[in-house]
Amino acid sequence: MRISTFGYTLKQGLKNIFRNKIFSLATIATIGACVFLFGLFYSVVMNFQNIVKEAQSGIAVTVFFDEDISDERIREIGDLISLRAEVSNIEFVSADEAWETFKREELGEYVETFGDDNPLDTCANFEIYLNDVSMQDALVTYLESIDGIRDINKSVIVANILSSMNSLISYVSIGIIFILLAVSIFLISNTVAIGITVRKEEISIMKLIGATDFVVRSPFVIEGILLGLVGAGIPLVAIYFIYNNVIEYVVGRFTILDSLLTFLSAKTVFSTLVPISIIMGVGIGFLGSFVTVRKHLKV
Amino acid sequence: MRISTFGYTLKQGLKNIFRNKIFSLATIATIGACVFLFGLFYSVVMNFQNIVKEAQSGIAVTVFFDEDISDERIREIGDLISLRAEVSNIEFVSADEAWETFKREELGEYVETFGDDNPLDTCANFEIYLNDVSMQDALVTYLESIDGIRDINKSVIVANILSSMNSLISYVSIGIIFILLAVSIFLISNTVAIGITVRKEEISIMKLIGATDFVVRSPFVIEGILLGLVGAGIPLVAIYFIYNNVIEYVVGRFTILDSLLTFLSAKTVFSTLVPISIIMGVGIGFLGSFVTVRKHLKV
Amino acid sequence: MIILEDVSKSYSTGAPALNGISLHIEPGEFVFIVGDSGSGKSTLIKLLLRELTPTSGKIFVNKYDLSKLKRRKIPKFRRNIGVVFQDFRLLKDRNVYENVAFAQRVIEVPPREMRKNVPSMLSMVGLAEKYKARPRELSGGEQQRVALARALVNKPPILLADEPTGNLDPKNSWEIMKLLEEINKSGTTVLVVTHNREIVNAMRKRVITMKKGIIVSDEKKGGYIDED
Amino acid sequence: MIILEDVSKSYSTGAPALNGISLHIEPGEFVFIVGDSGSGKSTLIKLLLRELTPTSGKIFVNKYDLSKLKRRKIPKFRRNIGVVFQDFRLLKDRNVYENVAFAQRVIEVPPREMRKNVPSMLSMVGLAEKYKARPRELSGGEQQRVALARALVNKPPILLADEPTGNLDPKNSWEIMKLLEEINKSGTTVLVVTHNREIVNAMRKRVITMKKGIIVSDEKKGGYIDED
Ligand SMILES: Nc1ncnc2c1ncn2[C@@H]1O[C@H](COP(=O)(O)OP(=O)(O)OP(=O)(O)O)[C@@H](O)[C@H]1O
Ligand SMILES: Nc1ncnc2c1ncn2[C@@H]1O[C@H](COP(=O)(O)OP(=O)(O)OP(=O)(O)O)[C@@H](O)[C@H]1O
Ligand SMILES: [Mg+2]
Ligand SMILES: [Mg+2]
Repeated sequence: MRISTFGYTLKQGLKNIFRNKIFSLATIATIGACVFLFGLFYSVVMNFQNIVKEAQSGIAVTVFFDEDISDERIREIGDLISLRAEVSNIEFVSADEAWETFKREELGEYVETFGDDNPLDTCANFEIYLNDVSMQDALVTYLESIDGIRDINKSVIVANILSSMNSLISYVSIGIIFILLAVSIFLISNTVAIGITVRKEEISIMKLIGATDFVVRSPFVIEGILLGLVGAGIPLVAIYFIYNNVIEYVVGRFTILDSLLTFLSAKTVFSTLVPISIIMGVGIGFLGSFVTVRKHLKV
Repeated sequence: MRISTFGYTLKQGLKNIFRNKIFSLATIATIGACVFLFGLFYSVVMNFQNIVKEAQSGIAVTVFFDEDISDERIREIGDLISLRAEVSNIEFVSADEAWETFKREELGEYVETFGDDNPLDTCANFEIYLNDVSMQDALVTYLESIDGIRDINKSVIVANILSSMNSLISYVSIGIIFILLAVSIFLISNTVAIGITVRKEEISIMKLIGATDFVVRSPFVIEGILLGLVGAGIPLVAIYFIYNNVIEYVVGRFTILDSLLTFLSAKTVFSTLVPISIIMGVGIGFLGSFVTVRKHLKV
Repeated sequence: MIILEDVSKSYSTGAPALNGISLHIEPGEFVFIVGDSGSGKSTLIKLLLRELTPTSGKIFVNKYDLSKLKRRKIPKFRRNIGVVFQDFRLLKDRNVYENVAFAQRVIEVPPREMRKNVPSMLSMVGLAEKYKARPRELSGGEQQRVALARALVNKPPILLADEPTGNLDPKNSWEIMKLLEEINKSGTTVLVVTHNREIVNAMRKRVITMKKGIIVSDEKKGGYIDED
Repeated sequence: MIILEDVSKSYSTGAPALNGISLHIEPGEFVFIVGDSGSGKSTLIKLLLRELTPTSGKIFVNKYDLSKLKRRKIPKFRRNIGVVFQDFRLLKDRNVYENVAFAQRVIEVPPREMRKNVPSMLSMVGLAEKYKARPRELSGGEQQRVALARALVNKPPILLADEPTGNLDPKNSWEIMKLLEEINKSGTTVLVVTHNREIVNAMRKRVITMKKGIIVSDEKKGGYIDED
């Protein structure tokens, strides 16, 4: 290919965009809408997963000791536990601390009906935080084999709920994102297909004059890639602003939820969202024009 | 308009669909994809709101009485409270019942450190369930004015979290559904616009032969309505099956969540989803063709 | 029937296509319009159909003052005019029968009559057998005859034909011209744009010659004027 | 240069458009193809360009056996042929200059030469001033001349022209025919489909007459054959 031909091809690709304004706008709009929806749900889903993960990290397995245990042995047990892979953090809680926490968190209104004694004087314990709630059972099995442990409190229900929620949300997210991707690809190729059908005549004329498939196709492919790029870029910018504002608004408006919900920074979300969207836009723009032009090249 | 002309118009509308197969498929696909996404999120959002609403209905305001109160007065107070509009249900809990519940729900592992006495012997109370958690403050103000009430336990945090969650979800849902609707309308009119631009020439020829706007436009409008109807119908059927299967799967797979999550029946969701979708499909099909044809009628 | 008073038409680009044309055509006349390529003949036809509006000047067709014609009234006005476009303008995705029948549907001819008129018109232009073909399945000349059939099927009071025989062989061209002459005899005002010197010279009708947007000659029983 | 051996072509509908045509055209010949509307002239041209493939028979053009031509090789084959289509087939959204230049780009003419060739070709067909116009801003005859300029600009060894003067006035038509004759004299094999009896009779070239898909006459220095 001559350099002049290459330059011409590039120029034609750009010109095509302005020649078929309605079609170009429609394509950009379609790609834009799809990337927009995709990005929106991707952000929501990422945050959802993050919130559940944060909630999980607050769940602890509590270990109570035999009544006649020595401080020495307690320390030994603590060392053993912290060596386990599934343990992220371990904390010793003395009997007095346990009673204070219990009074504060559980008794509430009823606290005045108890005296000044500590009814929990045998309740010194370890609070063990896990890397992943689903690994709780493995840890408990191990703990049960350790000498000197009287009882293990494993908050089965909350742990199970959280781990179920986690996988449910993962499934639903993957499902939704997959559906969105499929719908997007479908819609975009649709738009590209109609657009190129309109130019079927143009393609056949070029071929009859003796142009090769490559020469006919190149401007369309370049056009597709450019439209994909613009179509993916606009909604990304939009989502960036929306994302920051919505989070600011939610944090400001629902202060009560603030402690429960930890939102991801825009940077974290966009570090994966941007490449996925750009690849999606450009890839579909490229493939869409490449495939649909081919259909009309057989002249 | 002659009857023969009317029949012809109808027939042309139908024929147009088959004449421009790519365009018809593209339109149906676009409307279908949009209604599909819309329906999907509508179902998810409806269920979400329902779950939060169910959770709210489990929240109670607890009322404790003066220590020297008569049973007579307790009954009087109970009658007064049940007359309030915001109250959905009121339950009397005796001191013994309170202690049993407390032992079961709050003490858990620690229960054995308490004796057989009931430390809560002054804790007979009313549990008052509300129609709407956000009305709690109004009720509490009223309760404080009643004679013979020692203390009111209003579970501020959970109530606030739930009511915040409720309005957050409402906002997000309305936002998402609004965005989806806007994107749908945009995409569909886009497709219709490209399709009709292709037929610009056809429209101008008809007008030059002396056809009125009405005659030129009618087949396009009929075509638009039919495409809208088909485009909305297909995803509704798809969502119906997906919905039932997904709920069945979730309930079966995540038994632990079953007690927490109450799903709406397909019938409940579809009683509003179907009319909205059909109106959306047909309305956009109608408006899309009506408006875009007009642009080309000025010949 | 057709009156032009000092009509000019400029497109957005280039020199004016028509430059101060005045013209009277009586009801029942048969007029040839000839002239160089690009001299404004098609522009004139488009103005008479009100596909275009003049930049200046007044046009009256069939007693309608086109400058005062409301948009709503245009379809009714056009129903009195049969047109053959230079580029045919057939409805691409309808067959030959439907293309011709469409003109009848526009004036709401009862279906029974339509089913007689259309085939008889098609056989008059020699396309009786091709009634089921789509325009793109026809040869150039066949398409041109479909366009002619569509213009004639309503027996309009005015016929505007822009180069109706450009893609036809001499024999076919002559037959078409005879057909137009016949229709003219039954009362239709006929305007034919043509490059066919043989036919213009043989038929001895009124000939209007255009050049660069003006009328350079207008002769009763005229002939094709050659410059060289 | 061009050889047809017992070539037939049937479209999916209707009678065969070509019915056992055999034909030899030597390099450097100038041939008119005439015949009734629908007799298969355009079909023949389309077969020679390999826009269509014959139902049966063999076609050789410029030493290529079209039945054995690989899809990949078609563009190269077509670059030796200049074509004027009956319906012009201009690129609608490019201007006159770009339409003509496109043929040059296809054979990768250096830009510097192209910037000389295209304007000189446009002024040869009398469209030097219209180089910026889009096809729809041109009159019928102007479009036809753009199509001709595009076919000629590469100085191809073979020229196929389907009705290249159908929308042109007699003077313009003559000028175009003189141009084709000149190009023929410089070595190009020229095939012209036409209905212009005057020109065919005056030029005394080889004339092939078709009727209903067969060749009914083939005369050196012939004329237009009238049945009546
Ligand atoms: N839409 C347009 N925009 C700009 N210029 C135009 C347009 N249509 C026609 N013209 C120009 O106006 C002039 C007259 O065009 P018109 O089509 O009336 O010519 P004509 O007499 O019909 O020619 P022909 O015999 O070749 O068909 C031409 O020079 C043409 O280039
Ligand atoms: N795509 C097609 N499908 C079916 N029939 C066709 C098709 N193209 C042409 N025909 C038919 O084949 C016959 C020959 O057509 P062709 O275009 O070769 O005629 P032609 O000699 O060029 O006529 P004209 O002088 O009118 O252009 C005609 O009867 C036409 O109706
Ligand atoms: Mg013209
Ligand atoms: Mg032909």
